[in-house]
Amino acid sequence: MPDVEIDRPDLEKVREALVERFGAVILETSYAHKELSFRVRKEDLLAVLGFLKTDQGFNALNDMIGLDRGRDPGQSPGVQFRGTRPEIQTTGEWRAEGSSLDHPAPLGEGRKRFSVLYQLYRFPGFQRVRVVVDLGEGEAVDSIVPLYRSADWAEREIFDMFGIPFAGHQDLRRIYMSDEFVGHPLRKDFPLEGNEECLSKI
Amino acid sequence: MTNTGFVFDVLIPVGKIVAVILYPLLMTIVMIWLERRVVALMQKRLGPNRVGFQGILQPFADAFKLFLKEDIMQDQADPLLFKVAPVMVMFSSLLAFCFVPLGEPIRIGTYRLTLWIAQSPVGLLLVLGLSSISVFGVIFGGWASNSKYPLMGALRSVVQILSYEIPIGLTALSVVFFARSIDLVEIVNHQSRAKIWFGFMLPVSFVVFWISAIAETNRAPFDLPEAESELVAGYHTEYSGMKFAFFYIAEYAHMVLVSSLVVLMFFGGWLAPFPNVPALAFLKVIPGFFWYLIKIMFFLYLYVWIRATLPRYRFDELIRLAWKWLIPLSLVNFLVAALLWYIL
Amino acid sequence: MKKVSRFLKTFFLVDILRGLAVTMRFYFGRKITIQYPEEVQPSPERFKGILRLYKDGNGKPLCIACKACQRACGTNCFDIEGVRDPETRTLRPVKYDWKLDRCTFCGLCVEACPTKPKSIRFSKEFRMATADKSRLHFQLEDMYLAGKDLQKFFKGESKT
Amino acid sequence: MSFKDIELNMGPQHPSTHGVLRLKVSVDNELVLKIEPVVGYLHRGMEKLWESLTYAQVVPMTDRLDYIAAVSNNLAYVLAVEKLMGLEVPKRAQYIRVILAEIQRLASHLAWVGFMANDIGAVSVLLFGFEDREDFLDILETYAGGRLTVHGLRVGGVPYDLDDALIVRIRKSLDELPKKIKDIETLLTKNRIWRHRTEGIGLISAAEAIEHGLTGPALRASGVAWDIRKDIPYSSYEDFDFDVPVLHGGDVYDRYLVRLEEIRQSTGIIRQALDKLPAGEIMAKVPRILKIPAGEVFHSIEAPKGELGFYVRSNGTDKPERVKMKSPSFINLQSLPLMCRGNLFSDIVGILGSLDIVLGEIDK
Repeated sequence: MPDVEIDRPDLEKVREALVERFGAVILETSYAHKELSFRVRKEDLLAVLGFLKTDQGFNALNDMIGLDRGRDPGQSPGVQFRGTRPEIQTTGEWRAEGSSLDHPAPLGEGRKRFSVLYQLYRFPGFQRVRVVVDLGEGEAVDSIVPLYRSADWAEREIFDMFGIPFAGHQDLRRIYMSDEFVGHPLRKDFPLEGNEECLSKI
Repeated sequence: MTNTGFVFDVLIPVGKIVAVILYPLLMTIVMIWLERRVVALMQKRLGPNRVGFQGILQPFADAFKLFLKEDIMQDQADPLLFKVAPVMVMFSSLLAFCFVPLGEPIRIGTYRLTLWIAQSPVGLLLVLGLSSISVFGVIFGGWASNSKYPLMGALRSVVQILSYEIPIGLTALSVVFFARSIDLVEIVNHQSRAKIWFGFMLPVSFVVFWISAIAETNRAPFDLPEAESELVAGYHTEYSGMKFAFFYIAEYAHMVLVSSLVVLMFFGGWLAPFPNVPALAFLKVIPGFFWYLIKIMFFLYLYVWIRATLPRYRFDELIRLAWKWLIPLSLVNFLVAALLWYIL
Repeated sequence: MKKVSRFLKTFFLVDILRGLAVTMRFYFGRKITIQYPEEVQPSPERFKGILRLYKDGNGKPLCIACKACQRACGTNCFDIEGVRDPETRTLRPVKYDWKLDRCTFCGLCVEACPTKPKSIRFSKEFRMATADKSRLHFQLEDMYLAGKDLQKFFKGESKT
Repeated sequence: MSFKDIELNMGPQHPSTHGVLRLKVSVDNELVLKIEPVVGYLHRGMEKLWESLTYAQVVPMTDRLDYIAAVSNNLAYVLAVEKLMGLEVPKRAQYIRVILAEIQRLASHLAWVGFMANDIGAVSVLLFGFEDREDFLDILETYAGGRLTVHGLRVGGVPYDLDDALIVRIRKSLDELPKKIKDIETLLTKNRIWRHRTEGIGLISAAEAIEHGLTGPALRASGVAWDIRKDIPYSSYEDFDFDVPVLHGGDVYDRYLVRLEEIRQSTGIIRQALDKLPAGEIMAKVPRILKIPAGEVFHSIEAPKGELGFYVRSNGTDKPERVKMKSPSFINLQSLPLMCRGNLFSDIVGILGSLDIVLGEIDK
């Protein structure tokens, strides 16, 4: 594991404790902009979060963030809408400069497509750490609702927006989109044009 | 049949019937305007001031709009009760006005023109009873809508009116006790003879009666059956057009009725103020009817003033207020009044 | 003692009477209503009314069709084309489509405008209601309309 | 129909759901048995939209999230982007940002007092709260030209300088505020009906509040002294002297008192910032087209409604790869079923109001 310089003693302590307890389970530690983040395998997530909560006192889940790095070229997009044109219609120049939407960067070898970021808080003390889990297409991650109650809606949101299933979540429904909605809007390959045919399915 | 006989036997009764329908409606219209303007002024706004002088025609515009609106009844509603309910509410509050005297009898030659339709020896009881019939209209309306919010509003309304009937009755009793009559005209006459109004003699009775009367008329801060932030519009959520207008007018007519009762029972009806002060005897020049109107207006204003100031009670607090405070208080008050009467 | 005073205060409705006094004070106090059409609230200096193109003192358009506003716009309101004026060797717009219904009044286009004084600016005009949706799409000559002419445009009276 | 278990749909069209929130409520007569918030009626796909906008173009879009407190959204996003760029903002710009953000807090809290009073039934206070708020919105309008969607901040600083006339104007409004607050307090704080309706209602303990991720005034009313302005200062908040009001009741009444006290503290902060306003630049040197090296950053601020954070991830282009907003209302609304346990139907509106949610922020 590449060592990182951490200029905040409180966070350094957290890292030391984690490394001591879990060792190689922590795949990667990064420290940038005074934010500490650990990358773990999805199987170890509950153990790491449980340790952070009970031993290190990170008692609040601040937020959960879903990420999509885009799919490999050649893979078929998840959803196709009626009337979708292959290239995105632009009337001005505003989208021409290569948005990440238009040309999703190909995933590197061994890199998984999705990530879920868990932002934890410590009261009192008010430190934040981030735990990152990488997930491939269709892979499920354990729900952390038993640990942090506030993860309930956050997991539903990520499920809705990215289609990442959370194993063990009691009530995993879409939260923003209607239940009949097809596809997951925040995925990079979600078509931006065309008509959705969800109404005919009711 | 002589000409005068025709006038006295037919025209005047018909005129009174017309008046008893028009008077509450007129007062309602004035009240709606008053409420909207006064609430607005208390909220640092101006309120409706464009239609007619200072917006006085605004209620007519509103009524006109309601008459033109589509009359909607949803399929699930009970058609008979749904239609009966607004009529019932309207009917009960208008009927009660038959027994409300508006002033002293006027002598025209030998004929004594009374400013009421019927003087009943149990007038107060009749008015209270008739005005309570409106709760049936509210229940029918809430139930017949076959909708949840109106049902909850109706349920609240029943419990509220049942609870607040008791303090109203008890405090009215203390007045009756002193006046030795349940006749509204007689109560006023007694105040005229005693030269003191019951409101100053029995202040606790008055306050309890007034609070209960606000609750009885479903007005803020006791407007739970139609609490708009909880129950959308309460029992008349599903009503529209004319039917809604009936509920609306009946509510205001009810307020006018209750204010009339308060004035008659506690503030000497059509009597001019300060009968004991000789220097203010010129006040008697103004006809009693106007004094009566002024006093009613004051209480209608008070309604609006309270509405503009207070938050809304919660259901359980409302019932607690009635059973833990008002009813014991009115009982004690009655006891004290009885003692007072005995000593005097 | 404190309990007694609290009971008395509750019994004599002191809190409620105080509240009534406050509303009664407002009843006689200053009113804040502004009687719009007769009175209009003065707009501040940086008021963001409808976007207008401006001309210089000699009545020549300031716009140089650089498309900076088009690039800056986050909601794709603009569609601009310019041609080079053969005499002055400067670009002049021949097409300047602006869609009011897309505009979010953020002001990024005004900030991006490189001419001095700025060619595109917010006017003080806040009346932008129209019954005709096509009136929300402006073309080059419409962008100079202001005041009564602009209202006529919204009403559909002036032909583009 | 049984009275024992009535299922009520509060919303999406209901007078007191603060927008288009839908609450599925099961009631036994008046008692709340179960309550489930349903959100998503205002979902506009903001996060997707941001992926196709440049960093500067996102700023006005953030106005539309919490439309009661637009500058706070601007500030959170702008600070996150600046943190990612490693940009140092001039001191004067930081102070102006503080002034704007606190004015926005005043506006938001005053509007909240109005909404809340309206929910409880005191309609007049709605008007009073809105009138007082309008004063501060006018200041924002004078500053940036927009009342609600202010677009008052830019990446790298602030667009306009505070001139003397505006400073005088702000001071005048601040001087007038205490009297206005006092009137509202006379109408509400001591009023018996208000206290009946708020005291002991919507209880949540400190432990539960942390467990449910509550932030902002709702958390502070439960007894946790957590204010990002104090604990992780940003934008020069460490320069100012202010108290973080903390109460331990955890009920609606305490949330109301905390917000009122925050109004007073905010006026203090604005006064200090105006007094100490340093001279200098108001914009840092920022390239016309922002291209931010790849990286990820999370920055949160103390918005009027709680902790408002932005996660910004860049991939080296001029457009962000992902911007995620951590909205306080979204997290706070989750604990509504917990707060409503054992309370009456009428209390739902009060408790919902006390959370100070804005649907634009919840649904993004």
